[in-house]
Amino acid sequence: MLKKLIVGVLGAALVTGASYETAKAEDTLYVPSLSYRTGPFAGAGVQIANGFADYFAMLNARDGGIGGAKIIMEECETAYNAQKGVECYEATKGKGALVYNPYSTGITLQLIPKAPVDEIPILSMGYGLSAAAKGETFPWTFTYPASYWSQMSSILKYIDANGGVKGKKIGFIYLDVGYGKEPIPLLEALGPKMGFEVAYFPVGVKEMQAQSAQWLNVRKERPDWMVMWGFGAMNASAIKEAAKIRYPMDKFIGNWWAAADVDLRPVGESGKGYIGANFSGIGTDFPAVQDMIKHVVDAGNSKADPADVGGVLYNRGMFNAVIVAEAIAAAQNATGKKSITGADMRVGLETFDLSAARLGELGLAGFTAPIKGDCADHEGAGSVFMQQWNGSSWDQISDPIAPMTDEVGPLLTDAAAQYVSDKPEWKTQSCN
Amino acid sequence: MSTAETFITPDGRTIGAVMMEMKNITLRFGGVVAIQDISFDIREGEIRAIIGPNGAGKSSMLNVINGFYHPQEGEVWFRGAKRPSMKPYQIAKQGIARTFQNIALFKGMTTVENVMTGRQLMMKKSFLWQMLRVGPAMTEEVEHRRRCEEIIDFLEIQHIRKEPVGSLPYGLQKRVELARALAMEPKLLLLDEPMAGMNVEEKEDMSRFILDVNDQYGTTIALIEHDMSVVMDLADRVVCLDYGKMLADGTPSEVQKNQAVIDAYLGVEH
Amino acid sequence: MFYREAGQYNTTYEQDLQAFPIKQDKIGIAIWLVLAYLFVPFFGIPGLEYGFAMNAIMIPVLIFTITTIGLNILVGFTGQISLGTGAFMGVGAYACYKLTSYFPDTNIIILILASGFVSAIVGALFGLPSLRIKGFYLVVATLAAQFFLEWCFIRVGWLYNYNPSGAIEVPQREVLGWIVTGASAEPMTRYLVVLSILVFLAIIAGNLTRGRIGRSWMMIRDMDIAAELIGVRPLTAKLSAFAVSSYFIGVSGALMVFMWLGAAEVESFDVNHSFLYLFMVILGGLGSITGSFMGAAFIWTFPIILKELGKSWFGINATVMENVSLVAIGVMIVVILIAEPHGMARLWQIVKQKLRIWPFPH
Amino acid sequence: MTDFLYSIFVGPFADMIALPDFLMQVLWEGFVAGVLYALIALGFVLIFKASGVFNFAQGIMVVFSGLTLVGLYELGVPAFMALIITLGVMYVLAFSVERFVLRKLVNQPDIILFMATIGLTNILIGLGQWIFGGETKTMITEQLWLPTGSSVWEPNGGLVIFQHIDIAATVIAVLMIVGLGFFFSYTKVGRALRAVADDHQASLSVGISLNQIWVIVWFAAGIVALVTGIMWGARSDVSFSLQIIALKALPVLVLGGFTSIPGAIVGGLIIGIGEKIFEIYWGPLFGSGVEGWFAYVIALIFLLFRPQGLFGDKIIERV
Repeated sequence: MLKKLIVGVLGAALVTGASYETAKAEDTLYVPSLSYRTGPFAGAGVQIANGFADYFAMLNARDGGIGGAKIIMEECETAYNAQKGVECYEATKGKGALVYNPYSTGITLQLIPKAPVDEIPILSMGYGLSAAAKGETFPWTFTYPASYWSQMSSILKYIDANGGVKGKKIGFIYLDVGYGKEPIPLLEALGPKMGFEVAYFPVGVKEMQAQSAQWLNVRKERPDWMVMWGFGAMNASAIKEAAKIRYPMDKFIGNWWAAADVDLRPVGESGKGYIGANFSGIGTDFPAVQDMIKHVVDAGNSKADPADVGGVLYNRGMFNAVIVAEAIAAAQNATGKKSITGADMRVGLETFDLSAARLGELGLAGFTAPIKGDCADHEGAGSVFMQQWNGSSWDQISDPIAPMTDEVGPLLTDAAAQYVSDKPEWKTQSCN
Repeated sequence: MSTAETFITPDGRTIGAVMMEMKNITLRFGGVVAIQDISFDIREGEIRAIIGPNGAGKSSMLNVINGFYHPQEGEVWFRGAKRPSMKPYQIAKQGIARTFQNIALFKGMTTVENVMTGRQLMMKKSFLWQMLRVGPAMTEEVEHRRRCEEIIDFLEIQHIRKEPVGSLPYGLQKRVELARALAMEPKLLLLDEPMAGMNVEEKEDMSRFILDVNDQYGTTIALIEHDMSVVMDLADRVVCLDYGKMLADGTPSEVQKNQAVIDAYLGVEH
Repeated sequence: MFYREAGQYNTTYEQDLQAFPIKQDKIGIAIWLVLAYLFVPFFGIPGLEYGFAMNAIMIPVLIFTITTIGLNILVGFTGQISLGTGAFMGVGAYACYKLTSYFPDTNIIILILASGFVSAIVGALFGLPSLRIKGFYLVVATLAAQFFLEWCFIRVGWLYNYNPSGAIEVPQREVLGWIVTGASAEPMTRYLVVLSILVFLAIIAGNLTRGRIGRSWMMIRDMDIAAELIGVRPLTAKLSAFAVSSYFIGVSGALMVFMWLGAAEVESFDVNHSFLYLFMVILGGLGSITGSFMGAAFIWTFPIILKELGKSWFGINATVMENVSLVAIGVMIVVILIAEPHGMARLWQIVKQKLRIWPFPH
Repeated sequence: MTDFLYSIFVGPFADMIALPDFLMQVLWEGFVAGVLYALIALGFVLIFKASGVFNFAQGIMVVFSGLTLVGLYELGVPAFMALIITLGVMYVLAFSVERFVLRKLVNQPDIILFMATIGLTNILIGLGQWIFGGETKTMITEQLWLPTGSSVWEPNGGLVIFQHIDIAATVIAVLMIVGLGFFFSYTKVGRALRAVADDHQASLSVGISLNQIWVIVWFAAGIVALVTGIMWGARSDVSFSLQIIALKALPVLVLGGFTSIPGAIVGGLIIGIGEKIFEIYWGPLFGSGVEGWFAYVIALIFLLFRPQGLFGDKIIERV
């Protein structure tokens, strides 16, 4: 037993050492992917990870990488678990990681202080700490294309445009972890200003699939609108429970993590009318997605179920990869090097320009609102659009809705200031 | 029976004043009466036997004496004072130790550790010293270890000192249990069938140990035993129970002649 | 041949009462200490990248060893099973967080050690039911602690200073000019702090378990009724076990967040982690301090090794290996309970026993 | 202060009276949750009674059986065929557990057996995720001819909604409990099981193989798990997070006593209804989310006053 163990440890040590060497070969771009294909949120994690991986695989197959450098995308399984997150971070950062996309608010919070020390930027695309949108305070953290607060303000704008928000009661049902609690300060701040009332319905991770109490409370409180910050198995259960109490689906809005095909498929017909926020295009009609199908999926190099390609979260994973790729290209241009570092990547993330024309070149025309990297603004003030479930798939029902930058901006500034208030050693940057 | 300060047995042994007195003890479990209105006493320095057929309430009696069961009626007097309702560990503090019918050793520990458990009450050094295990704590530990080793020598179990007790043969386990009880330096030692399941040789050894303990340390002993010949040899006085009732109380020879006792043991129809 | 005690005589009880009475064991421990203090901080683990070796293996293993020793005191030494370990670590972590915000200038190591007392009090409080209930019933009581405390970590905003993200974030602190917490702290510094605390606590655990208090715990474990009749007060014995155990667990929780994770939310303290720590105790060996080291090291590194082996040798992806390691650990738990309930520590003893009589088989 | 007292002692009751239809709905939801808790607890009790094993894996057996059923269906196996195969899988599980775990651990302390079942839980989680993936799966409700949809009852202008699947779950639970009762009372094997529960030695002496009994009782618990898995899955999909909710069967057992089938049912209903009422009417006082621990804390308090449970026998300690 013991002998075997020793042999095993030594063996693994040798192997890890060996693989560490190979990753440092010439002209490659190493992009780690902290994915979760197991654990409580595996359903969503699988889709995101596949979209992310397939886009890079497509670039490698079609263009030979980015700017002549091959992309090495390595997945590390976190199971949405903070401890495993550290392990994955440590296992990959030494290999020349360019950027981290943790897909977990918990892991993002752990990495934010590490990013400036290790000089590897974090792109928490549409999750993580809202305050990180302030590029001057958080030089190493990016939340493109929008922070949770911006998203919530867009949703409020949508509500306002569909019958007014003044005098209404908004029910906020959320996963009771850092992620779900994130937009609460914005609701508290905007509620009195815009004249709406908020009722909170927290759902513990353990009770994700037993929400009958929360929905009984919804029935008692009778909110005019329901907004959901849910994830994983919570979403389908919530929509089912809403249907049970006969809550009108077209008054029920999920955020961009609560509006995926995988969330609604189990609900099917009874979820008809449910609205979701989104910032990335859906479907396989985009030429870029077609290329992915051609070069990766059909070639048998994808882990994705062909039926999932083009789904909301698959495309979101792909969009994440697009931003990373664009930032890499921008960094390559800026430095003139093929193989870049994390610090170069940070510059790339502040300088890339995903204009409408560029989106067209990439084969993603109309996929999302144009985004431009910026030094001060790390969220890109991206817009979200609304989509509605028709019983079997999503239909876009609104144009991109810009966030209430005027309202959100000062709050973000305050929050950023608060974050660093007890950290005298925190390094900021000044733009211009 | 005399209530005098001292008492001389027919064997010519002098035993002291009343140490413990049970007055009209009644113990019930739900509707079942385990002990019914029993009174007897135990004197300083004597070997007192409790006999009776199975289910007579002997073990229950011991459990009352060391406070594991609380009788519904009756009083227990110890050294001239009525004993209030106490927890077993408080009674242990008063100097009452016992062994068990079904061996109750600490199976995960070695012999010497088991014996050391008997010293628990005498070890006083505080948590802090225990943490550091130097100075006074170590001195204390060594001192008690020395006493335990004496008892281990006395009971001739040196060779199994560091064995886990779970793997020892039955006879030795009984002996370790006795050693543990002795380590408590009890004033009153309760032995629940100390010789059950032993062969003649082991019984002789055990009898010798019991007499030696009584002799050398002056420990008062109350024991439950089935083997009448052993009881006759060891005991100064005997009390006999049957179905929770008292049948007889007196010297071994008196009890042996008692008709009720004979009936109970021979199983006469009631 | 090398491991032989022949010729070594203990002539005093003091000698016999040492933690490692046999000379070879003393040398062994000295080698481990030299490795841990003089080799690992500078070279990490040979063949592994330094940062990975420290942050992903050495530091967590040392921290979980403290957890495991703590849980072992309760489960292995006192026989009281607990599934609330995760939450008690959380108590230590949140307590330390609050202490750092109230006493920003106090030495952080003192605060970490002090936060253990908070978790000791909470632990003793939830240990109270153990005075009346036993075995499986106690499992329910500890689960009550687990879920209630998890709820507190989410719902009581005061605990995380009303941080909007609901997480506790570790501030940067220096001790004697060295940065020991926060992202800028060198792995070597954090490693040495954790190692020293572990050594200190392991010595205390060893001392306690070999003395009067340890015996009272084991008495309760082996036969609680007899223990009481011999004079052990169940209240003192059980509650002291809960308190000491929770102290260790609380300190390890504070260390986990401050020396390793850097930030944490309730997920890091959930019930699944409680199972993990219980596995460390079982595999390492119930009632063994040495086993606690082995159990923590094994359970933590096994999935990492497996993942690496799967990827490099067989080309199996991490997802499958994650599940394989779940199954494998489950199987090992069952096998070790069947074959040797005293775990890897006992196996190690058997190996030593074999060495003692080697090369003669009997 | 008076406000606080009011909100504890008066407010909630006023709320109940003000909206009687809503109260009805809360009670019904609690009742259905209670039925499901009771079903899981039933699985525990079956195994505990016959083998003295506290089977921590009962919760994961619920998930695993549901997952196998749906997983097989997704692989193209017809629904009822999948059901039969799943039963087979549960039998294999029962057989393996007896053969490779229980048989080797006889005479070990209870706590060791308990830990072994925690190990078993890990194995089942790993296997389940490995074979069928970790995603949430939708129960094949219609394919198993279970009802969907709901009925509405409108007493005096109020609204109480009854999901048909909940009604079906209740009916099936009752049928299963009656079935088990019949099995224990009137079949040879069932009587043998009861004999084992009463006295292991005695049953051995009348020539019943303990090993067989264990396989049967684990299989029975497996069937109970499968039924629970189907019902629970139909209500809220099948995923591994159900396993943690399934732990609520433990406080149910504490309330009902580990060896009593009626205890499991009554305990389940008390916990199910109690926690719903508490969460809805008193929860807001504590900031809600109290459902996660209410059951455990109730069990804890209950333990302090009546450690043997509602229906258990008083424990007499012996030396």
